[in-house]
Amino acid sequence: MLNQIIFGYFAVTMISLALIVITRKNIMHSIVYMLILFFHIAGLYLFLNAEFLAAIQIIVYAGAIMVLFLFVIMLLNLREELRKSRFAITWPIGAIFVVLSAVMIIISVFGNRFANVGNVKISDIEKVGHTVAVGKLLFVEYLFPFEVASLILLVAIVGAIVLAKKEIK
Amino acid sequence: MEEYVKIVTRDRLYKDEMESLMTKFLFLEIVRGMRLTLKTMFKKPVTRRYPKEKRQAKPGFRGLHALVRNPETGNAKCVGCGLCAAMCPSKCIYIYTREGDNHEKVVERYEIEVLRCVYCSLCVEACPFQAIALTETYDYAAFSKQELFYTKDRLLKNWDDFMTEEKKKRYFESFWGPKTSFFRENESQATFKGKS
Amino acid sequence: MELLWEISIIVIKIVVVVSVVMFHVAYATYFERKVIGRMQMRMGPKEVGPLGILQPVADGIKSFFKEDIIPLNSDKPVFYLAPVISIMAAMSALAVIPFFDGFIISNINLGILFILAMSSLGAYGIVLAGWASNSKYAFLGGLRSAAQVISYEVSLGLSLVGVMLLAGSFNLNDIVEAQSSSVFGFYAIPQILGFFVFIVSAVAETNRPPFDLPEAESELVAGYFAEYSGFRFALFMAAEYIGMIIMSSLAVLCFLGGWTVPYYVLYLFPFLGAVPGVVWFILKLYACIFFYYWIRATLPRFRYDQLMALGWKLLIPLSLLNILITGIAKLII
Amino acid sequence: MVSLDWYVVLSLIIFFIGMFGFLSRRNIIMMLISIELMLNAVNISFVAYSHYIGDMAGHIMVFLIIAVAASEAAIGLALVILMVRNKETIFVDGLKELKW
Repeated sequence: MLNQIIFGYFAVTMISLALIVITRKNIMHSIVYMLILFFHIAGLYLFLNAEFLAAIQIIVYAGAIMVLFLFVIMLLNLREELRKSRFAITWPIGAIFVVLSAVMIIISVFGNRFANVGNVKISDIEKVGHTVAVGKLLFVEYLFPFEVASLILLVAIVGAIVLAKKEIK
Repeated sequence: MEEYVKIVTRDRLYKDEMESLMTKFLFLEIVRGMRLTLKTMFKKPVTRRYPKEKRQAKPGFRGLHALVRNPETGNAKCVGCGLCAAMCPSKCIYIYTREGDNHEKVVERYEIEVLRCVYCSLCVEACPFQAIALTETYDYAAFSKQELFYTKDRLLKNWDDFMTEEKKKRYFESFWGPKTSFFRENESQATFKGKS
Repeated sequence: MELLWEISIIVIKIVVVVSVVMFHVAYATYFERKVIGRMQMRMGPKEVGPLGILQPVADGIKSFFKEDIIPLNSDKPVFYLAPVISIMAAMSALAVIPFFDGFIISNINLGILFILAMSSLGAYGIVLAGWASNSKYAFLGGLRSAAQVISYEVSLGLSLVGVMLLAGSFNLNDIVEAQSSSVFGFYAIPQILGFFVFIVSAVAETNRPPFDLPEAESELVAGYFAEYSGFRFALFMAAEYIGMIIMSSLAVLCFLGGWTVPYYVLYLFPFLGAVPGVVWFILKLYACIFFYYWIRATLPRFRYDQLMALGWKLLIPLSLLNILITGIAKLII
Repeated sequence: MVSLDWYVVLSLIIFFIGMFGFLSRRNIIMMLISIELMLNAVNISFVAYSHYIGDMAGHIMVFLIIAVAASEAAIGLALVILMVRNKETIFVDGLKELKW
């Protein structure tokens, strides 16, 4: 019962926060709501026994990515969005597209249920700690994707600098 | 010139390359600064806590005005010649005189508006009788303008309060006595020199 | 019933920690003014109470009763929210700090990560305050703070990786235990490089001088809280000092051995074993806080490009080098 | 016990809200935020599946997705800066020409 109440709170709050985020005129407000949404997502991860991911969620998403958004918005200091309308004129087309893909994805998700069940139990994770469990898996079985991810980050660093740097005359 | 430039450049600070490198890598300059601040922490503070411990004014300080009291008559030495008022650049001295019973000049009112005074002490220099003085008092702040408007009685009281015997003597001997012997010898006569 | 008992114990712990920390925050301001005053050959606060000991109380009362001014064209909800975010981020990091053996509000396995997350959230308070005030000074302060926090968080996190490698845990309790059983008794010696990087980035992360560019008095008036007054201003100040206490206790726990004393010191002076752990913790904490004040009194403020260059070109490579050395050493031993 | 379906439904709803935001907002920073929303929705479903199936692979995927999201945000915001520098607007309506 307690589980259901907690989940219900998280679900309702997250959906309403997501709706608020995409409908704000002022980007700054939308980022503040997004921050609260990230906290709720981290809470949901804790609920699902993924502490390390919850910490990463807050450190990377809330602490780095959203601060980067804030920084860019402040750097550009644009106030014109307050005068313009929220959505593009073509928003009904977007809504129709969303509904269509929703139907498609829901059919595919709930039509085919997974067959193979893994052998990792929650008690196993809790015994060694989530960080250790993720770390062992990441550096043994998924080492190659991990290295690729680091390469992507390197490319992103170089790309961001190349794109945003002013040309030196 | 060449020598001067060499002194202010950086490489004179260190004996050789090695020392310069060490300074850079071990942040020796920062360490030196930190040592200095730590040392000053244990020195005696130089602060004077003003309202509690007042500083003795230096001799010759020009502070609050006072009218000199004649020790024989117990009245002000001032004869109401008006020289001080004439010399005052900020026009803050007001003198009102009348004719007395024996056809002498009586100083009825002698007022100084202290807020306008610039403490030039021209009045002291102008006075042929040394009848006005600037005491060494400096803390006489007040809450209203009225309190800083000094009448004759208050100026005489200033003399009694702030000019004790020894101070009085030193004051007139060393600093604010009129410098010309002319005035000193003819105490009975006041002459108006005018602005020259 | 057992649940109720546990909850009440946690509540009591929270009340104790918050009140003790707020008391220390109040007296950290007094300590700062005294220390910096003496270093500049002044006296510091001396009028309120004997030796000015009641000065923080007077400051608190004054800031509480001052008028709360809100700029006309500010973004009001965000303006109200910003100091609250700031103080909340600072306070919630207190939950995972063990003050002495066994006294911790919540003993989670991700102690260090939690503190890093909360310290990065502190930037939101600053940035949003700068943006919502609708003032040029505050805006520039917020902008600088955003860039500074993003840059220095990286080196702050990386400098602690060496400690995590040596201790093999994120849990602050385990880290202290691991230190007391290590060769030197504390990690500041084997992790000297990491300790250096940590000190510099912690000073930058808490926006303290000489890295106080977001609130540079001489160029930006007061930076991001230029428009704040009264109680909200006090909240920002409290958040800054709590941030200092958090960073100092992180340094104490991760590098200086927490509440323990190295075994060789105990061997030389056996009577020191009778001193309770919390006393050691507070002594080390105040030594760190004193260091904050000491460099504030000594060093001039960095220029902005110098700050960025220091962060990206010196501290991050140094901390990466530290991780490399620590990893190799761990592998060999 | 909350069943897995609820988590999947929650994640889908948030995903479609993000998708709608991406398709209908004109502000390019809002579009980037919508993408973050979609990525987070996917993360939720990964963690939920992982928890219920008993396989840690989902957690690893979330880890990698967060890394990709970080690089996406960096590149996207660099593009925003470039766009504002050239077009002086953050609305996608401003990008009308095919070539400039």
